[in-house]
Amino acid sequence: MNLNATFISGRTVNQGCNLENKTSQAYFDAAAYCEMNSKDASSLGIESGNNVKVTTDHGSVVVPMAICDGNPDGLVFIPMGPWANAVVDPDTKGCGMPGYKGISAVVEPTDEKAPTMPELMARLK
Amino acid sequence: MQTVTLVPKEQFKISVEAETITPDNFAGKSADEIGALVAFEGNAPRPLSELFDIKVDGSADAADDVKIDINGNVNRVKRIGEAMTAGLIMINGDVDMRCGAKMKGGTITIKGNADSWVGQEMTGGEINVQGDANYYVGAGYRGEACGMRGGKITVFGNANDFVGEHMCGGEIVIKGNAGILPGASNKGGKIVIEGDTDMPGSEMTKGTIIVKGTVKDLMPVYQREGIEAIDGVEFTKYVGDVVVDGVGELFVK
Amino acid sequence: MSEMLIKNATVYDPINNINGDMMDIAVKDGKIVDSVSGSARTIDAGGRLVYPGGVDAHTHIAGSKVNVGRIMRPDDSRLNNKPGTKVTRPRTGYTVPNVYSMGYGYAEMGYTTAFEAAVPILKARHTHEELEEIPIIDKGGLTLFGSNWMVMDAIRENDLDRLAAYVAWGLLASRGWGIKIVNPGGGEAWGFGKNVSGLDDPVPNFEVTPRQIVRNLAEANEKLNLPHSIHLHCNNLGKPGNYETTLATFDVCKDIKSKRDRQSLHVTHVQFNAWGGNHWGDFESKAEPIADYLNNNDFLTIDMGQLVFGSATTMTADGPVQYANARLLKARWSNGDVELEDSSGVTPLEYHPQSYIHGIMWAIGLELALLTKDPWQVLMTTDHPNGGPYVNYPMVMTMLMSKKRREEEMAKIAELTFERTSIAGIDRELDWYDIAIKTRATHAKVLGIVEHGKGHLGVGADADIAIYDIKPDETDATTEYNKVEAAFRHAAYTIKGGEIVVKDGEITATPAGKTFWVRSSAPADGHERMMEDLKMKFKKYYSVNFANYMVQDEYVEHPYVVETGYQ
Amino acid sequence: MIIKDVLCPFCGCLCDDLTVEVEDNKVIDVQHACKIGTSKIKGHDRIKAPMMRDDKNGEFREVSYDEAINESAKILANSKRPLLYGWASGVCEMMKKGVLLNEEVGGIIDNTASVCHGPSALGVQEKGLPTGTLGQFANRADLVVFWGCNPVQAHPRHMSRYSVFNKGFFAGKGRKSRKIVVFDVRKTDTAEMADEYVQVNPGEDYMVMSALRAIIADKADVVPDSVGGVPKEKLVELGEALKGAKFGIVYFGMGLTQSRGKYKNIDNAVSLITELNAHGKHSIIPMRGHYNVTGFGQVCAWETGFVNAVDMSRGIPYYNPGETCSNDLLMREEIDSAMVIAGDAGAHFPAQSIARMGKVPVIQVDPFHNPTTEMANIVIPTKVSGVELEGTAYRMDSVSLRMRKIVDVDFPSDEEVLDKIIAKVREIKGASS
Repeated sequence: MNLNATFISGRTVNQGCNLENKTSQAYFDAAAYCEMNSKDASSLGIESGNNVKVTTDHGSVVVPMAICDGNPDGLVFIPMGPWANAVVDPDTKGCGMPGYKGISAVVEPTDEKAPTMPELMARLK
Repeated sequence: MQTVTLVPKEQFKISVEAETITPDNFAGKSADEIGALVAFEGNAPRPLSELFDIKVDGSADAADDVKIDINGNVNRVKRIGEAMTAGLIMINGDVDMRCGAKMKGGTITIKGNADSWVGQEMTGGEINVQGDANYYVGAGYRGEACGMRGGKITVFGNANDFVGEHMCGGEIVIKGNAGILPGASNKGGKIVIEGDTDMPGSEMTKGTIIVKGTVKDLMPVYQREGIEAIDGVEFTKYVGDVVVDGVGELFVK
Repeated sequence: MSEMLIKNATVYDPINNINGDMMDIAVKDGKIVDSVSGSARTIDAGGRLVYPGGVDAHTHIAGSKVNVGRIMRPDDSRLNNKPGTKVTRPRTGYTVPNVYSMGYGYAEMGYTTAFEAAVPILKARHTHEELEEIPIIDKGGLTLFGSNWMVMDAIRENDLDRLAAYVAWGLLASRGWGIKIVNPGGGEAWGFGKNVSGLDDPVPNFEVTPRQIVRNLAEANEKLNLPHSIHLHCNNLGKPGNYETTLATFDVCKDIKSKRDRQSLHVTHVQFNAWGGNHWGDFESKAEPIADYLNNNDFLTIDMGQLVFGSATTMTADGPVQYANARLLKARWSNGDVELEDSSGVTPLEYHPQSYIHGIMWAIGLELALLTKDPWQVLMTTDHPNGGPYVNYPMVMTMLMSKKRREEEMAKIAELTFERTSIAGIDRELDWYDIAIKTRATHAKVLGIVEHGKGHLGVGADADIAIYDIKPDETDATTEYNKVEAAFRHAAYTIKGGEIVVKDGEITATPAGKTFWVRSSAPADGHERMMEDLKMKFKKYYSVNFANYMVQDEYVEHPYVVETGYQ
Repeated sequence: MIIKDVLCPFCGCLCDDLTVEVEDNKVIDVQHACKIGTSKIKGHDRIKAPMMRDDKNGEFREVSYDEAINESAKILANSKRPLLYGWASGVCEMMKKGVLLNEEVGGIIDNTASVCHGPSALGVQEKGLPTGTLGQFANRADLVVFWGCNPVQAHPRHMSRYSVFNKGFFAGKGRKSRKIVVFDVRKTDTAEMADEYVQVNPGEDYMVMSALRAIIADKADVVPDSVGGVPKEKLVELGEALKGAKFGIVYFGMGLTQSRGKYKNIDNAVSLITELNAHGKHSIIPMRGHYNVTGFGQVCAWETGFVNAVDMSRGIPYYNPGETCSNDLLMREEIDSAMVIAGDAGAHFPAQSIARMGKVPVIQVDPFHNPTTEMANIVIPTKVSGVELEGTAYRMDSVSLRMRKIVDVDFPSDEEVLDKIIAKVREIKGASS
């Protein structure tokens, strides 16, 4: 049971509030989730707070799911931050800017735990 | 005839800027003299002799009688052949950015892949990329009115986005696919894409783009002008970009 | 500080009526003095040409517009690049050089002072940040008032004291030197994409005319007894036929009297405002009627705004003209409206000798300088970088000095130029003394900085001195113009405040220059009414708070403050 | 103590009307700020002292400032291709020192715009930028377009101070004086309050703009029935609305700079605005993120001629995004050290880029522990600019203002740390030459 989606990231108020508080639970709560609309969520058979695994050509990450009915079908959103970065496209397309928006992704329900910020970073060392 | 063979002594990690590697600079020089020419490894000036094994066979009075063979991987050596006027460079491997930038004449053949800006602002000569080319084939520098003005670039593999951006003359042939927005803002010249591409010819005022494969998205700014045959093959001809009162010709199979 | 003696100098110092005399110049503690002790450092000029340090009264060297030019033109910033040395920072740019190159470039030509010609008050902090970073030269800025709501409201309500009080406050807020007016009223009209068409076309929503703006600001200028006159960029710049507006604008200030020994009106880059014809097809020079006017009136001065072929970056507070330019040339266009105050635009372009329009523009600048009899009335500028970059001043100097040099240039220029201008028939060739006037003396006089030590070499003046590698008595500038140009491009010595900053064309030291600004007192009741209006405007219409608006002292680290006041 | 007219050191709005109450050198109340600004000024746990470690997986040990600074200087001075990244959360005074340090070490200096509005600069280089100050838009705009930006979340006071709800001289009725249009790929909170929401397919903004340009140029006949997911009749309607506006303003965000086409989206948007000026007055402005990310571009441009991504390895500035931006360099694995200052690469670069930063020595200069700290070898804590330090910042519309100091702390400023590193680098380089 998978959702073929387009992934984007972006800012939110809460992510902003915790930009200088990134070791906190509040930052985790603000930046580690994946939004999709209710229709997509029910197609995956999941509810708010259930973990999903988002996978792109560039990596995968596990985060809790949140409902946002402003998203059209098949559009998923993770706030900018280390969780989103696990799946964004690092190719700068010749102009310096990696691909943070409009990336093909597959979203699936999972029992895996969402990593903390230090756990995510530890993977990269 | 003078043949200069360069073999990189190591796989460079930090990019090396070696605009000194041209037939013009090598003509008539001994291996020692060539070895004394300087390239920059990051911020560190390095004589070519520290970076390459250099062998010279024969001698030449002028660049057009010089052939440079680069044997090995120079995918971290930028600006090879910059502003060269004549002669031949054969790269038996991959090459880094801005290969053949501002080239005026002669030939560069790259057996492997070329990184971005191959043939940047070139005005003459020929570049053949037997593998793939990355972004901005034959494009310009930021803010300049013109990219490539003359000469010919052939990519036998695929090319990435922005082929021939701001092109004012010359010819680019991509045998494989090209990324998005080939020929953006071009003012002349000819681009042939034998494979697929996306959004060609945006803001084209003059020039020709021929796409033999599929155009994923056609820019919504082109006037359809009917069917025309090129070398016996029928294409749909479009004229535009109408937004810039363009008279560029876009042929799509 | 040390002493210095420049011996055997062939000196041209028009302010002090010195015309090629062989003399010594003594310097102590950064000033010109009568004599120095025997231990003074001696430079033997060996009969070479010595001028006071050059002064540029109208140039665009710092602030928002200039930086917009840099940001939008990496193609320009890749030109003229030089690595740093033991004393210099790396240099970039031709039409929009980086701050370092800006200062070094002036100093290399023997220039020691330059005034930024357009400072919006709201963005003055930025201007000063850049001015402080420009090494060596002394600087100042002219503050924009010509489309300002405070100004127009006071004029409409006929409250000249309130207007004068606002000007005084605006100069303080911007740490400015004088009143700049650009396309009076046009900047406000441009707020809704419109323009004013001439002196009597009321500004939409404000119901004052450009004529009233010019007249009232000129009167306020004299009420405050400011060192400089109003500095005016006329309406209709860049339009064929605009010379009529220009002449009519001159008349607006004809009877304004100044207590100071200076003009009561300076009209800038008149090359762009001396255009005849009704459209580009019959475009022609109208330099002659402008020069005639100057020859018959001494209350005004102008500067050339000479065109130099090649790359330019046009930048002006005249927003609408820049849009028109950009559309005509299909060029890049940046616009920069400043709330309640003014507008601006930046457009890169290329002047081609084979375009008769550009040819005619080239001719007009020279005609203005050569047809106007009194050299003190026409300042040499290129309106950097609008007519072309200031680094071309030496070439312009040779064009003024040599008919042969002009003819050499004319050979490259479109034929039609010579039917539509009188340049081919002008024989006048300026001499060393005239050039000293046109490149330093009259600039300093027009700005009102002679008494502050600029533009001359009299005792008490700042020791800003240029020694050029040329012997006037052995050099015929009318034929040896290449030699002259080379000498002016790279001064043998530039001495700034008594310190050698250039030797043999190379930068040797980079002291910080000072920034001139004016603190003026204002009529008390006018000030009170003005503050009431100003605070209301901040509360309702400005996007920044009153308390955060004015340029703080931290931004003018090397101030030179001139006190003046309400008369 | 009550401090008035305080500037907010969070986003590009650079609100300058905050009132902060301080007692015993502690912030106890912040008025007028948004939730984010309040949070920033009230402060968070910070790094207490300089720290170092040899192994990125090892534990940090506390060291003196001198030791951390000297070690940092040694790393940078001995690097062939050091990257100096960040610079957005500082004041202009420290940025000037950054440019100087980059000259000294022959590295690359790049700021957070590289992953934010860097492509906007590339668009400006193609076409220019018809813009103005925020008050100009506040006083005049009757048509407000938000394209690929979401100020409700990212710039919370933007709509009340500058763009939507505020009254202006020519917009006396505030919100009612203006028509609000939002282009986005999803119905954001900003879209929720718009008069018109135009949903564009992800990555197809560029074509939508071209279609609008054709329509405005009276060449609608070439436009197909639907572009980028927007029906032609809708586009024609929008074209009329744009043409009919007395003063239109487009605010745009990373929905354009980070999606397909990147700078080409900005290029096209600028052309759209330029062409619309033949009808009414129109302006466009990027919604800048950090409170002084604009300032870095300004400082870098006047110092070097280029806006960011300046490579000094050859002794003269060279700029070419795609080649000299942080992620270009990281993905090519060609840097041999990095300093991250006043910006958090760790939190905002793709994982692959960060993994590559993990392979070289990393120096962090920042008040706070963040993902970059996890990758750092040396950490140097400094003052929080705009709270503990005064200095210059540029608002998103390039208006510069002076940040106020609210409380005193013992930490050194970024500028002081940079000064010391520069002095040490000069000493090392001087000794070796």
